[in-house]
Amino acid sequence: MRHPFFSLLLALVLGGIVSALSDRIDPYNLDVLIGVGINVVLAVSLNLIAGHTGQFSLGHAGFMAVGAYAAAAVTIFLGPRLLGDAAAPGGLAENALFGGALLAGGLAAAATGLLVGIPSLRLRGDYLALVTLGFGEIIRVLLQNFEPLGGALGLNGIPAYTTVAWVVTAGAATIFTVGCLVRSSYGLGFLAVRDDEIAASAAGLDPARYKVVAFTVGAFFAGIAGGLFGHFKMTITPSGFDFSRSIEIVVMVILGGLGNTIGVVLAAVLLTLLPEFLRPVAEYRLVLYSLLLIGLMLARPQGLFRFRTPRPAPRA
Amino acid sequence: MPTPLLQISQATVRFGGLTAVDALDLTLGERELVGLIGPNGAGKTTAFNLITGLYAPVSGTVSFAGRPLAGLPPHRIVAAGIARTFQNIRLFGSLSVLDHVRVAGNLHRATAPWQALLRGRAFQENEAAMTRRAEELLALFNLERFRDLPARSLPYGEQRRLEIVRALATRPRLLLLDEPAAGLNPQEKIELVALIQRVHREFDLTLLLVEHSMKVVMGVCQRIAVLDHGKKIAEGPPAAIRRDPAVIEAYLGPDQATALFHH
Amino acid sequence: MTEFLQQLVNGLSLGAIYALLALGYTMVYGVLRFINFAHSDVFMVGAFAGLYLAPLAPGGSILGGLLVVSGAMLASALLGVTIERLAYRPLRQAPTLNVLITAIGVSCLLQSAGQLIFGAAPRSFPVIFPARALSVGGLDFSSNQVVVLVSAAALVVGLRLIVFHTRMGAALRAVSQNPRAARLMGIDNDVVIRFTFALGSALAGAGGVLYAVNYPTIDPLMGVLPGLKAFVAAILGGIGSIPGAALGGLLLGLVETFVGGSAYSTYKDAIAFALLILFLLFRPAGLLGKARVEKV
Amino acid sequence: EPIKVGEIASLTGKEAAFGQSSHKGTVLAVEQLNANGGVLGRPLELLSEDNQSKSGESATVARKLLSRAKVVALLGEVASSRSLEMAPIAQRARIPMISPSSTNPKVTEVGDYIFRVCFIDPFQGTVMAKFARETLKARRVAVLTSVSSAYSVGLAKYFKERFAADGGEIALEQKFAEGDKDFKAQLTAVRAAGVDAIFVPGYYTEAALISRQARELGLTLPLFGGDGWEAPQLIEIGGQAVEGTYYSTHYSPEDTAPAVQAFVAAFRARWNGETPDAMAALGYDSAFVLADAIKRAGSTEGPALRDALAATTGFAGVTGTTNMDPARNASKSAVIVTIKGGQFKFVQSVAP
Amino acid sequence: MLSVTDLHVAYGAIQALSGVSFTVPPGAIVTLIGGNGAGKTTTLHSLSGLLRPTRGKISFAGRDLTAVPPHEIVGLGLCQVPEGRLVFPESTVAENLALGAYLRRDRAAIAATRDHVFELFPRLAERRGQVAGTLSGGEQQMLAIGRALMSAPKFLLLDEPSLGLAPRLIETIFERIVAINRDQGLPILLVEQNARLALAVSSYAYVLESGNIALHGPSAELAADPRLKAAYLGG
Ligand SMILES: Nc1ncnc2c1ncn2[C@@H]1O[C@H](COP(=O)(O)OP(=O)(O)OP(=O)(O)O)[C@@H](O)[C@H]1O
Ligand SMILES: Nc1ncnc2c1ncn2[C@@H]1O[C@H](COP(=O)(O)OP(=O)(O)OP(=O)(O)O)[C@@H](O)[C@H]1O
Ligand SMILES: [Mg+2]
Ligand SMILES: [Mg+2]
Repeated sequence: MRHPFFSLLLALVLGGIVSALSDRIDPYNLDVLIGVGINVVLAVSLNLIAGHTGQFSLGHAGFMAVGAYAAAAVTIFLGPRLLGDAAAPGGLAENALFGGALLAGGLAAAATGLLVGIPSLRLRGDYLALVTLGFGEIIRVLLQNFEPLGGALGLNGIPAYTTVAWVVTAGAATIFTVGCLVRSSYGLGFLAVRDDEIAASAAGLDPARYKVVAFTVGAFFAGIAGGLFGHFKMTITPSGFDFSRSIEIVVMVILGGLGNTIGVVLAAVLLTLLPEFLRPVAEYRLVLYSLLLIGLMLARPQGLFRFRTPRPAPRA
Repeated sequence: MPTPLLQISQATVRFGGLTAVDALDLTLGERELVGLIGPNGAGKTTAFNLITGLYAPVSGTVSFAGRPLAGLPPHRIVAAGIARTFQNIRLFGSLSVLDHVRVAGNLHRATAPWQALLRGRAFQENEAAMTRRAEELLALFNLERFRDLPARSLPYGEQRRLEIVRALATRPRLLLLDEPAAGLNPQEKIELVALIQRVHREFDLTLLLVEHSMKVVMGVCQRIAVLDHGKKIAEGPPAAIRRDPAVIEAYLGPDQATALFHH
Repeated sequence: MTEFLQQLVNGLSLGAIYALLALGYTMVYGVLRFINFAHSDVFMVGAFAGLYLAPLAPGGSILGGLLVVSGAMLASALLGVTIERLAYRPLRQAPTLNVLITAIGVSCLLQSAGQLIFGAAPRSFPVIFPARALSVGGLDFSSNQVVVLVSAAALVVGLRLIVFHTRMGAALRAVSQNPRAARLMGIDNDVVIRFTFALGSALAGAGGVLYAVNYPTIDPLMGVLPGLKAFVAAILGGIGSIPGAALGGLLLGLVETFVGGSAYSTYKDAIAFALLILFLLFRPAGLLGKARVEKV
Repeated sequence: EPIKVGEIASLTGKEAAFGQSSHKGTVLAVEQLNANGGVLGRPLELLSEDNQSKSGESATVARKLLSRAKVVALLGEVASSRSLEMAPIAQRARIPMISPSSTNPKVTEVGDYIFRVCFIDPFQGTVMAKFARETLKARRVAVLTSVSSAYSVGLAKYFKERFAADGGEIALEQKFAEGDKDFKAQLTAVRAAGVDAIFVPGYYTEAALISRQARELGLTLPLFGGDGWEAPQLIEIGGQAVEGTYYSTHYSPEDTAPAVQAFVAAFRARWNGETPDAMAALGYDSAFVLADAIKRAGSTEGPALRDALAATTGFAGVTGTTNMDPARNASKSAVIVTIKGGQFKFVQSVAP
Repeated sequence: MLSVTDLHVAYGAIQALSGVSFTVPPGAIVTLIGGNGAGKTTTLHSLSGLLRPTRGKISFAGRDLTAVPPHEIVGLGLCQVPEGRLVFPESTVAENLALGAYLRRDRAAIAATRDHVFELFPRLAERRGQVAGTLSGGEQQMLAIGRALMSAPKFLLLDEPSLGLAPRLIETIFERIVAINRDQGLPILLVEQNARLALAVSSYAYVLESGNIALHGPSAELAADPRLKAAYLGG
């Protein structure tokens, strides 16, 4: 990551190649691939909040829900008006609309993130976890009761705009943004706030600002992930964004190693693929999956993909 | 008389029924080097916490360079020019030594978050400048060999020094040091004295020092204030404090901790 | 007025169940400082243990009921101790968030294994305590609700006695505050932690059976929702505080009941959470939790 | 060479109880079909995939079944929201999909390849509204809806519309959420409202507990619901409290028709003595409706199969006689059942 | 009383002690001095069983301690005042002291010890109801020492007891340490940065450097040793 632009470029080229080939990829593989990408976005964005800034959050699925619904609302309700009948499927107009929808989803989620970030200024640890969980559940209940967006049945008939290219772009953008933020001297503040808030304020940093920024930026990308999810599955339901979805993302972040972007990306990939590989065992799938999860954590408590061991200090 | 740099007047801090700092008056002029001593639990650390905005006084005021500090959150007080170290070392365990200094440098060479994303020329230069300055500071304090190590893996004495460097990186006008010599051996204490004097001289700042090691306090301070039960019981030059009966009674002890164990 | 009183009774009996589960969360949290996600599934196993034990005890009598409850407590305690030994102890030195992951893993394991072993369909739970519908001054409730309230109250008092008036309790608090120093006092941390898990899990087991007695349908996922609610109750009460957990449970039960019986029942969970969030903003350490002191 | 049929069900997770029932019915049907020589002289191969009751998964496995296994048709899901996930994928691939028991009207609206073998909520809502007005002679009713269940919300909506249109009054509607087990708050509000009957559009798990708690609160009035109530556990859990409650369903295991009794016996023999519930019966019928269509089409090609399915008429299954209406919904009679002396008792059959 | 032979301890790849040997005879005060990171705390932690040596032998009162768990070591009477105080922050002063006597059962005797501790540190008596986490640094140090005394130890390990204490209090504490040693014959292993003080109260001293014993001898001799003067006695 010495040259973030370089890696961004690399990711985009890679994405280009894959999407050029995407017609030839088996739809199931493509589905899994896109699922992986969406989870990468989710995990890396949660990593900014929980890993880098140390704000344990159990409400990431809530941000995702806001993004998914907002983006879907844009394409379903505004789309036909903006595009008219003439727009070619997969054409520029459609992609522009989708870009706009994703942005709307991201911004809506970011606004929610800002709102959730505020209690984090007063609360810590498990109390904050409860509040984020609560926010996620409130969002779910509100969506369940909001008939214009489908209520409990969910919103269906969302156009299938999500392509591999979009997902790769979003993934690269998330990793790039989080990576750049954290790697700047500004972003060191996130880590400082995580390690010791009092010391951080003694170093002239405003812990409150860092936390709110982390929540807002993290929620933004979760919202984008939600938009991608909705426009891929074509149907979204409030119950799909419940507490257990948040937990899944938390597991990716912790297993990958809090604050370790590459580890978190790899963990997201692994944990998305694992259940697919376990399909042949049918009903035993979840049993095996949980055993593996426990086993992995016991085998690598430092995070699955943290390989650097701390160097000893030279003796004085 | 010019406005003093720091002026605490009649400040009182209470915890429940306990008055930890009691109607304290303390004035520091520009570039002074003052010691704050007193028995354990006298209220020295509390006074630091009062100045740095961690505790609010129930009465009295603290003002810095003529400006009252009441209501300012701790990071704003740092921005105003007051930095500190902690009695129990508080470093960012996972950050490297260099990053400790860089992050504190934010106060003066802040880059906005979006600049970090665009990575333009100005940003690159700014980052480079910050790193350079951080490295200079580390070199000055002989910490450059630990540059990339996480702070928690440093030996104790070096951690203490790193805390001072982090505080200096915020470019304070007033530096508060809380027991910097605790846990150091006699040799290291001598080095610390030299270090404090150098910081005072070269960084052009005012220092307030809490310390139980009389060797250090008497060696470097121009003036010493003594607290007991939250009250100031004496103030003056080291030589006078050393002889002050009230100070001997409350703090130094009759033999002034000289070798007394002759068995 | 009758409606209000009736809702009060309803709320208290629902809250008592949350309280029972919340006590277990708080116990384990108090010592190990982590949320034991598997707690709600130990609760489920407790209920199933009750189901299988019930035919062995005289049905519908106080003695029979108590026997079933004790058996389920024993089974749950064993399970809790086993989980601690296999999934948590190896991570004693690791950050608590890692333990959280194995806890989530264990929870998922118990649920999915439960679906395989017990079947996914709900099972009806037999009558183990004498069941009677009671009616006092227009207020209707069942004897089972009384059993739950009385047990919850007894357990709170019992737990407080253990934690504050026994040597084990003192050791427990010591380990929770500073495990390393506790060892230097001559405390065997492993024994203390095992004890905590046994006790906490036994509580969950008792909770499971009492829950099943009150809502006689049990299934392998029955712990999820009450577990979540109890987690909320434990934090609301101030996590680590025993009376706090009990109070938090009761409060949550009352809020849910009053909202659930109102015109806004649609938003029941949302309103309950919103109230909790507001409450925590004003009392960041919960009802009875002590704000963590940090001397700088 | 076997004919591959895909099935998507919630075999694990929150709604595994329903998913497994339906799955067991489908498996039994396929086994019976194969024992009788298969279809078009070829055996059927059922490829079942689990979606963990999770949203998003059904779409993935639908793609997997279609692209990897090249199945000729998809069977599933119980829950309407998950059927709605599979439907657009089946529709785009031009492979017919049959939902056994999703009663929400939206499911088949996705496209002309989407079918179901159950009636839909507007019909059921109408049936129960009429029943309440005419048979129960209820004037004021209370409705207890699960807000997190699309099924419950949908059924409640159609019931309320029709009941009000028939001159009844919805005295109040109380809501609860999935997984709730304490309904006393809502029931206390109902008690205070003074109604003639309580409509509970929901599943048997909830209905049994609601009935019990209503009785504990001294409410003796009749409760009634929809096909979600249909399961032997209703009586097991509800005990005395469900006596005198009513619900509409697709089928009753107490039905003395030989076909039904043969099915119940076969099901018990195959699955450890379990009594099949409505989901199982519908899962069973969905496979037979598909087999019937393949036979008539003489082919397993998507469009041909689609046309044959659309032409299904007078198909006699264990859940009654199925006629596909133009909107690809099964138009079939609803059965109203009551509980008396700890037994399910047939009350009446309501034709569409 | 206590003898350590060829002790090796490592933190993962970091070798902290490599072959440390020393003995503490019954009734003696022996001191261990050395610079930062020399391995003093590591040594004490190994004695208390908090760290497991990779090699070497620790024997105490004729028993091999190398595989005994910490709580049993405390049960044998080997008690440590740890570096960094390690008080129980949310418990009160009185509760902290009570935990110090965790393994004792004789209530009257415990009360008597507590009165002794309060006599030694009147400040603790004043603050018996304050939670330990809010005590000042020095007050916490007093509490840590007091808590160790509460166990009625048969052998005391002190890790930098003077850290953060006011000069007057250091005097008092060292006087008291000497007195306890003299009156009760309590053997003490003292780790101190303040080498001058440590040498003044001890009879024998070991100098630890980078995980090895670099020097040892009777304290009085070492106090005059020029090799020590430069590094540890401050010229
Ligand atoms: N948060 C708090 N709550 C209650 N009492 C407190 C709190 N902080 C400090 N005190 C008490 O206030 C008094 C002053 O404490 P302070 O830490 O200022 O002492 P100090 O002079 O720095 O002592 P030392 O030299 O031991 O560090 C002490 O008696 C301490 O117990
Ligand atoms: N937990 C640890 N992990 C890794 N290395 C450690 C750890 N604790 C100590 N060390 C290393 O072991 C060596 C000895 O440390 P120790 O704490 O025993 O020294 P000490 O003599 O007590 O020093 P001080 O005077 O600073 O207390 C040092 O190099 C230190 O860096
Ligand atoms: Mg202090
Ligand atoms: Mg040490």
